Amino acid sequence: MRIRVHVTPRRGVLDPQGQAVAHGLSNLGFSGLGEVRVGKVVDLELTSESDPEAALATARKMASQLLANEVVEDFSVEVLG
Amino acid sequence: MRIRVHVTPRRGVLDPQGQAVAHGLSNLGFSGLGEVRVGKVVDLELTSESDPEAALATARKMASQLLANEVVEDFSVEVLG
Amino acid sequence: MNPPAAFSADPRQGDPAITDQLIAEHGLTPDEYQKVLGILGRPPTWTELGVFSVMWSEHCSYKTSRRFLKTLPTEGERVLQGPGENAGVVDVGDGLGVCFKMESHNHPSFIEPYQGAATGVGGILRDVFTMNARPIALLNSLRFGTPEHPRTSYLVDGVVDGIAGYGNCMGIPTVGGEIDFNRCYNGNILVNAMAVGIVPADRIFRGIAAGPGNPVLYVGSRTGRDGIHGATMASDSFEEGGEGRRPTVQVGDPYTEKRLLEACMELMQQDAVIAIQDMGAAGLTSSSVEMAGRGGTGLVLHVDRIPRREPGMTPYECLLSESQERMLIVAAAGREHIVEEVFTKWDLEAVVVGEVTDDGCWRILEDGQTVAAIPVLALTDEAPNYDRPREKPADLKQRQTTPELSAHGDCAAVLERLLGSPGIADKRWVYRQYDHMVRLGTLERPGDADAAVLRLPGSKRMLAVCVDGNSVHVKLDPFGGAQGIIAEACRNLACTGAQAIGATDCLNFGNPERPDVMWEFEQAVLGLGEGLRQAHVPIVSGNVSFYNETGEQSIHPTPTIGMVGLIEAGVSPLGMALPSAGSLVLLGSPRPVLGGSAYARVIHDSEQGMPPQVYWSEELALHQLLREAAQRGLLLAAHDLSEGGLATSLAEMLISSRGKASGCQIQVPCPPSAEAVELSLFGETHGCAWVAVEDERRAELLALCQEMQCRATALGSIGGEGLRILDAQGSVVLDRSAESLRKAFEGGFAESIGLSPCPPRV
Amino acid sequence: MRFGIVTFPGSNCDQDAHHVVSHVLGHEARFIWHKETDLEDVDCVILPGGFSYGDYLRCGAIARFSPIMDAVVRFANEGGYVIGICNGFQVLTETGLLPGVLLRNQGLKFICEDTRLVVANGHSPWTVLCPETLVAPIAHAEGCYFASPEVIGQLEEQGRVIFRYASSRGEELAESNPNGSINNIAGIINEAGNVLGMMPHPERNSETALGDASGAAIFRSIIHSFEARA
Ligand SMILES: Nc1ncnc2c1ncn2[C@@H]1O[C@H](COP(=O)(O)OP(=O)(O)O)[C@@H](O)[C@H]1O
Ligand SMILES: [Mg+2]
Repeated sequence: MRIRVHVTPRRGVLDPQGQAVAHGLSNLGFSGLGEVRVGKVVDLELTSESDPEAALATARKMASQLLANEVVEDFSVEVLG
Repeated sequence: MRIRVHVTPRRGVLDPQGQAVAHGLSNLGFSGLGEVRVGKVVDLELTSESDPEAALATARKMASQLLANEVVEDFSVEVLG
Repeated sequence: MNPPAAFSADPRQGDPAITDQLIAEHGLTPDEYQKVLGILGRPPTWTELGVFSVMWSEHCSYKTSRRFLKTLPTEGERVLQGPGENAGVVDVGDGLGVCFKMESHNHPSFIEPYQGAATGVGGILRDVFTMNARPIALLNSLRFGTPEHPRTSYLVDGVVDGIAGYGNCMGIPTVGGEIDFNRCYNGNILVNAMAVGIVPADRIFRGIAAGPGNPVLYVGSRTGRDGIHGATMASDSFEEGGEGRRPTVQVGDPYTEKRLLEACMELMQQDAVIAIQDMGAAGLTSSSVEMAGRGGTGLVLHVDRIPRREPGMTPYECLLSESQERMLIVAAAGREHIVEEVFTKWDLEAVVVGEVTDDGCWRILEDGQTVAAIPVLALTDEAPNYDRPREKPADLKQRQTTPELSAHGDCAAVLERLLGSPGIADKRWVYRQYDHMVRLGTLERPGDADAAVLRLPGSKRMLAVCVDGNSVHVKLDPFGGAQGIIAEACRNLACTGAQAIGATDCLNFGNPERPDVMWEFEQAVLGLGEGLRQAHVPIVSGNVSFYNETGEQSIHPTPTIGMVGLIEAGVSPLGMALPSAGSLVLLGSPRPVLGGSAYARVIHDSEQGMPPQVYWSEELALHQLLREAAQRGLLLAAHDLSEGGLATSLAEMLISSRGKASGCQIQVPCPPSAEAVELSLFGETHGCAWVAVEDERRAELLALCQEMQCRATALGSIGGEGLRILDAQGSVVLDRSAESLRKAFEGGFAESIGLSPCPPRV
Repeated sequence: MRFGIVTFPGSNCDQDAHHVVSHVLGHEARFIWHKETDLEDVDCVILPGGFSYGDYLRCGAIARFSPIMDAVVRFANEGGYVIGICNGFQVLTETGLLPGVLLRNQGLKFICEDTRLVVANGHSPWTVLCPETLVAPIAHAEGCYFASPEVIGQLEEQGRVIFRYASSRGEELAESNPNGSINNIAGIINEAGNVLGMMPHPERNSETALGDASGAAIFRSIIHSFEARA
């Protein structure tokens, strides 16, 4: 079962990478750009889980223990199929 | 309109970060872990676009010009609403 | 050698048929293919075709350059290992050798600047630590297109980031380098990286596969499909649709390389390793072939045992993959468990994949079936060796015609433009991204001296290292310009107080099938050889990169040199920063010319005329004097005259004093015409350096100069406000505040390339 | 005093730290492999700089789960001295021995340069012998200290901000902040004061041969504090 975990900077936390991307895009001539936030996506293959709920629960544990630092990051999990 | 861009390492391209994460998770006692791939997620607010198709087209342009390096990365875009 | 017919191999199911087109796609000429048939006595299998293709590529076989490289001096009392091994080694006393090499990663860096540059650093590091040398420093030489070219800022940013990303993570300081910009690199940048390491002189490990029956181990990262045909690509020009070759880019993993480094260093403490070599270009193939070639042995590899990253890889792919962070080891029979233990400790794989044999055959088995069997010598010594046609370029006369340059008229404005031009400007934007302090050895940091100076662990002596190149000078006068590079490198070392003891080269040229390019190549190599012989410096390692061109545009001939020097114990290495007071003495006899100078290029957009020539006896007298004076503690600062001439060098010394010196004043003995003044201030010359000396010791210095037959002229003093230059009559020809010069110098790099500037120094 | 320097896979300033405490300062020191689990024989643990686990995912995030870290947490909770330098600081925040996180530098680039520190609290065990300002070589891409306003308030109130980036005259200016850290924070301690995390590398300026030796004051302080305590 493949699970996707999104890890994104929390509201209110500085995101210099997002700012740099916004800046880079506007340098390239893109306009009408609001906020840009840059996060991580982790795709996991969970070979031993076949139940989606159980797989999501495992992924959530992985995210809160390692993949995200909840002081500054939020995470969400989804089944990729 | 909010757009999400995923930028992930291409198939076949080495993903040292994914390997390190897999190693870290197995150190933590998670088992049954197959491949792990780590990529970026960029959330963009496109203030001037209201048509989803046009917004996605713009995001695709942004991705291929700046957000992704297509030599080693693939990207996909979706509307976040 | 056994008769060829003894070696048979079977095509695999699904192998493509060997057609003329397939042969051509592998870069083999019809003649070369005939040679393959003669060697094997049968058509090659697809796997074998791939192997011949990479081993006979320019990159691996040196088939064009070999006859010229032979003319370089490679011997000397200190040489412990000359060219031919993974890296060269020079004796530095105290039972230690310094091991170093430079290598290009030009094509990959143009395609993917971050990964190309990063894996260039990774590759050159492996060359050094594979010899049991602990890497202590990295340097690099970079060439980009014009600052305003639309891709330049992206490429500069990516290349610097890649070098930093790899070197910093490895914990090896990047201590020096050089960067220049020229339109000839718009479509083909150069990324040359150099690594320096320290090895116990009696424990140098080599890649000589000896002892039939000894096991061959594969260690490090797994093999993926990365960079297949990288070696042939490096031997190919960039065609306009060259982007189609993209999938060959390799991704570096410095974290794995760091563990590989530590594991190898730990393993080489023990008596388990017979031979070791990194897998660089042409990966498993070239490393195993070269080890067997040096050992005069054969080798059998079971390709099915190779650790892989992806399913379904063919022997062809496994053998030609250029996945990074891998090594091949020949262990002493019965001791392979030691290798396995050490690598397991570092979470790395070590797998026995074959053994050394005595039949001179390089044999590849897949599940017991022979898929390739080639005489080792056919891939090494018997590779093609070409004497390509050479012809003086038709426009050489015109290149060398002295340009008519009218005086600019405002020397201060000229100086500021030179200081702000990206080739001369402060490179802090670059080197602050490199960890240049880790390992606690950096005594002279980047930007502070003409060469980086390092502590030598295990010795009281110190090491000075630099890289140099000037492709405009070489373009205008290949023989003289190449000598100039040697002179400048030795001089940069001497300015810190060091004696040059060894060199490495990286020869970046255009298409060797063009007779004018070949002529430039020959002349440049002869010039390097002449310079090295004059200076008594041996070349112990090097690299050739041909086919640096896009469409019709060849790059300038760009040989770069990395040089290593020794500073004796007790000497304080010299930097270039002016002290707060003292006298300024110009050492040497300036013979300024404008041909190929920064002044001609930046102010007049001219790249024409004869560049400065080297007068070796004067040049060497200068170096000797600098060392002697440094040893006696006579000097407070030294900086050679190079790009931008006398005024630029002095301005750099003033700026790098960071306020310690408020200013300085010199009087230059030149006639009062504007042309003459600009020539003497900005013209370029070899054989000269500025030094600062305490007023009370000036006479002592001048006496020493006389004794050592080095011309010296006391031209001025430190103090006052800003830089003031007077002509022979005493009229002020240049007067600028230090602050204004500093601004031009510090802002110039990022500004001209359009990079975000770094904040001021604290 | 006996120092223990933890080597994680990817640590690269472990040798440097060892050199300074043993050869420059003349104390005992040993390397502790990250798979060890015992700290009985050491008086101060150094978590050195480098790129543990390649700094992949987040700096220090994977190293935190190395076997030795349980022992380090216990050691710290029992009052043992622990200093995390650069990557070591990141490991300490990931472990929770120190609050907050170290984010990507505001300018996004890796920076290797001498900065200046002002000692914001000269009474901690790590700073008793420190002069008012120190030279401070930094070398990091993720050194921007961040924590919630409440945590920052607490740190400030309790005097747990030990070092701040400053000008050569000791002024805490925005221009002297190299990475965007809140309140120019360069180093903090835990409540008990026995655990220090700092981004600059004091081992890089502990010898005059390298241009400046003011960083050695931090090691001298902890040696002094240890001997005073004993
Ligand atoms: N690519 C680079 N990497 C690291 N340091 C560099 C690089 N380019 C220049 N430097 C450093 O900047 C300083 C000035 O370089 P350069 O202008 O080439 O000096 P010079 O003309 O005296 O040889 C030197 O200390 C050099 O080592
Ligand atoms: Mg120079």
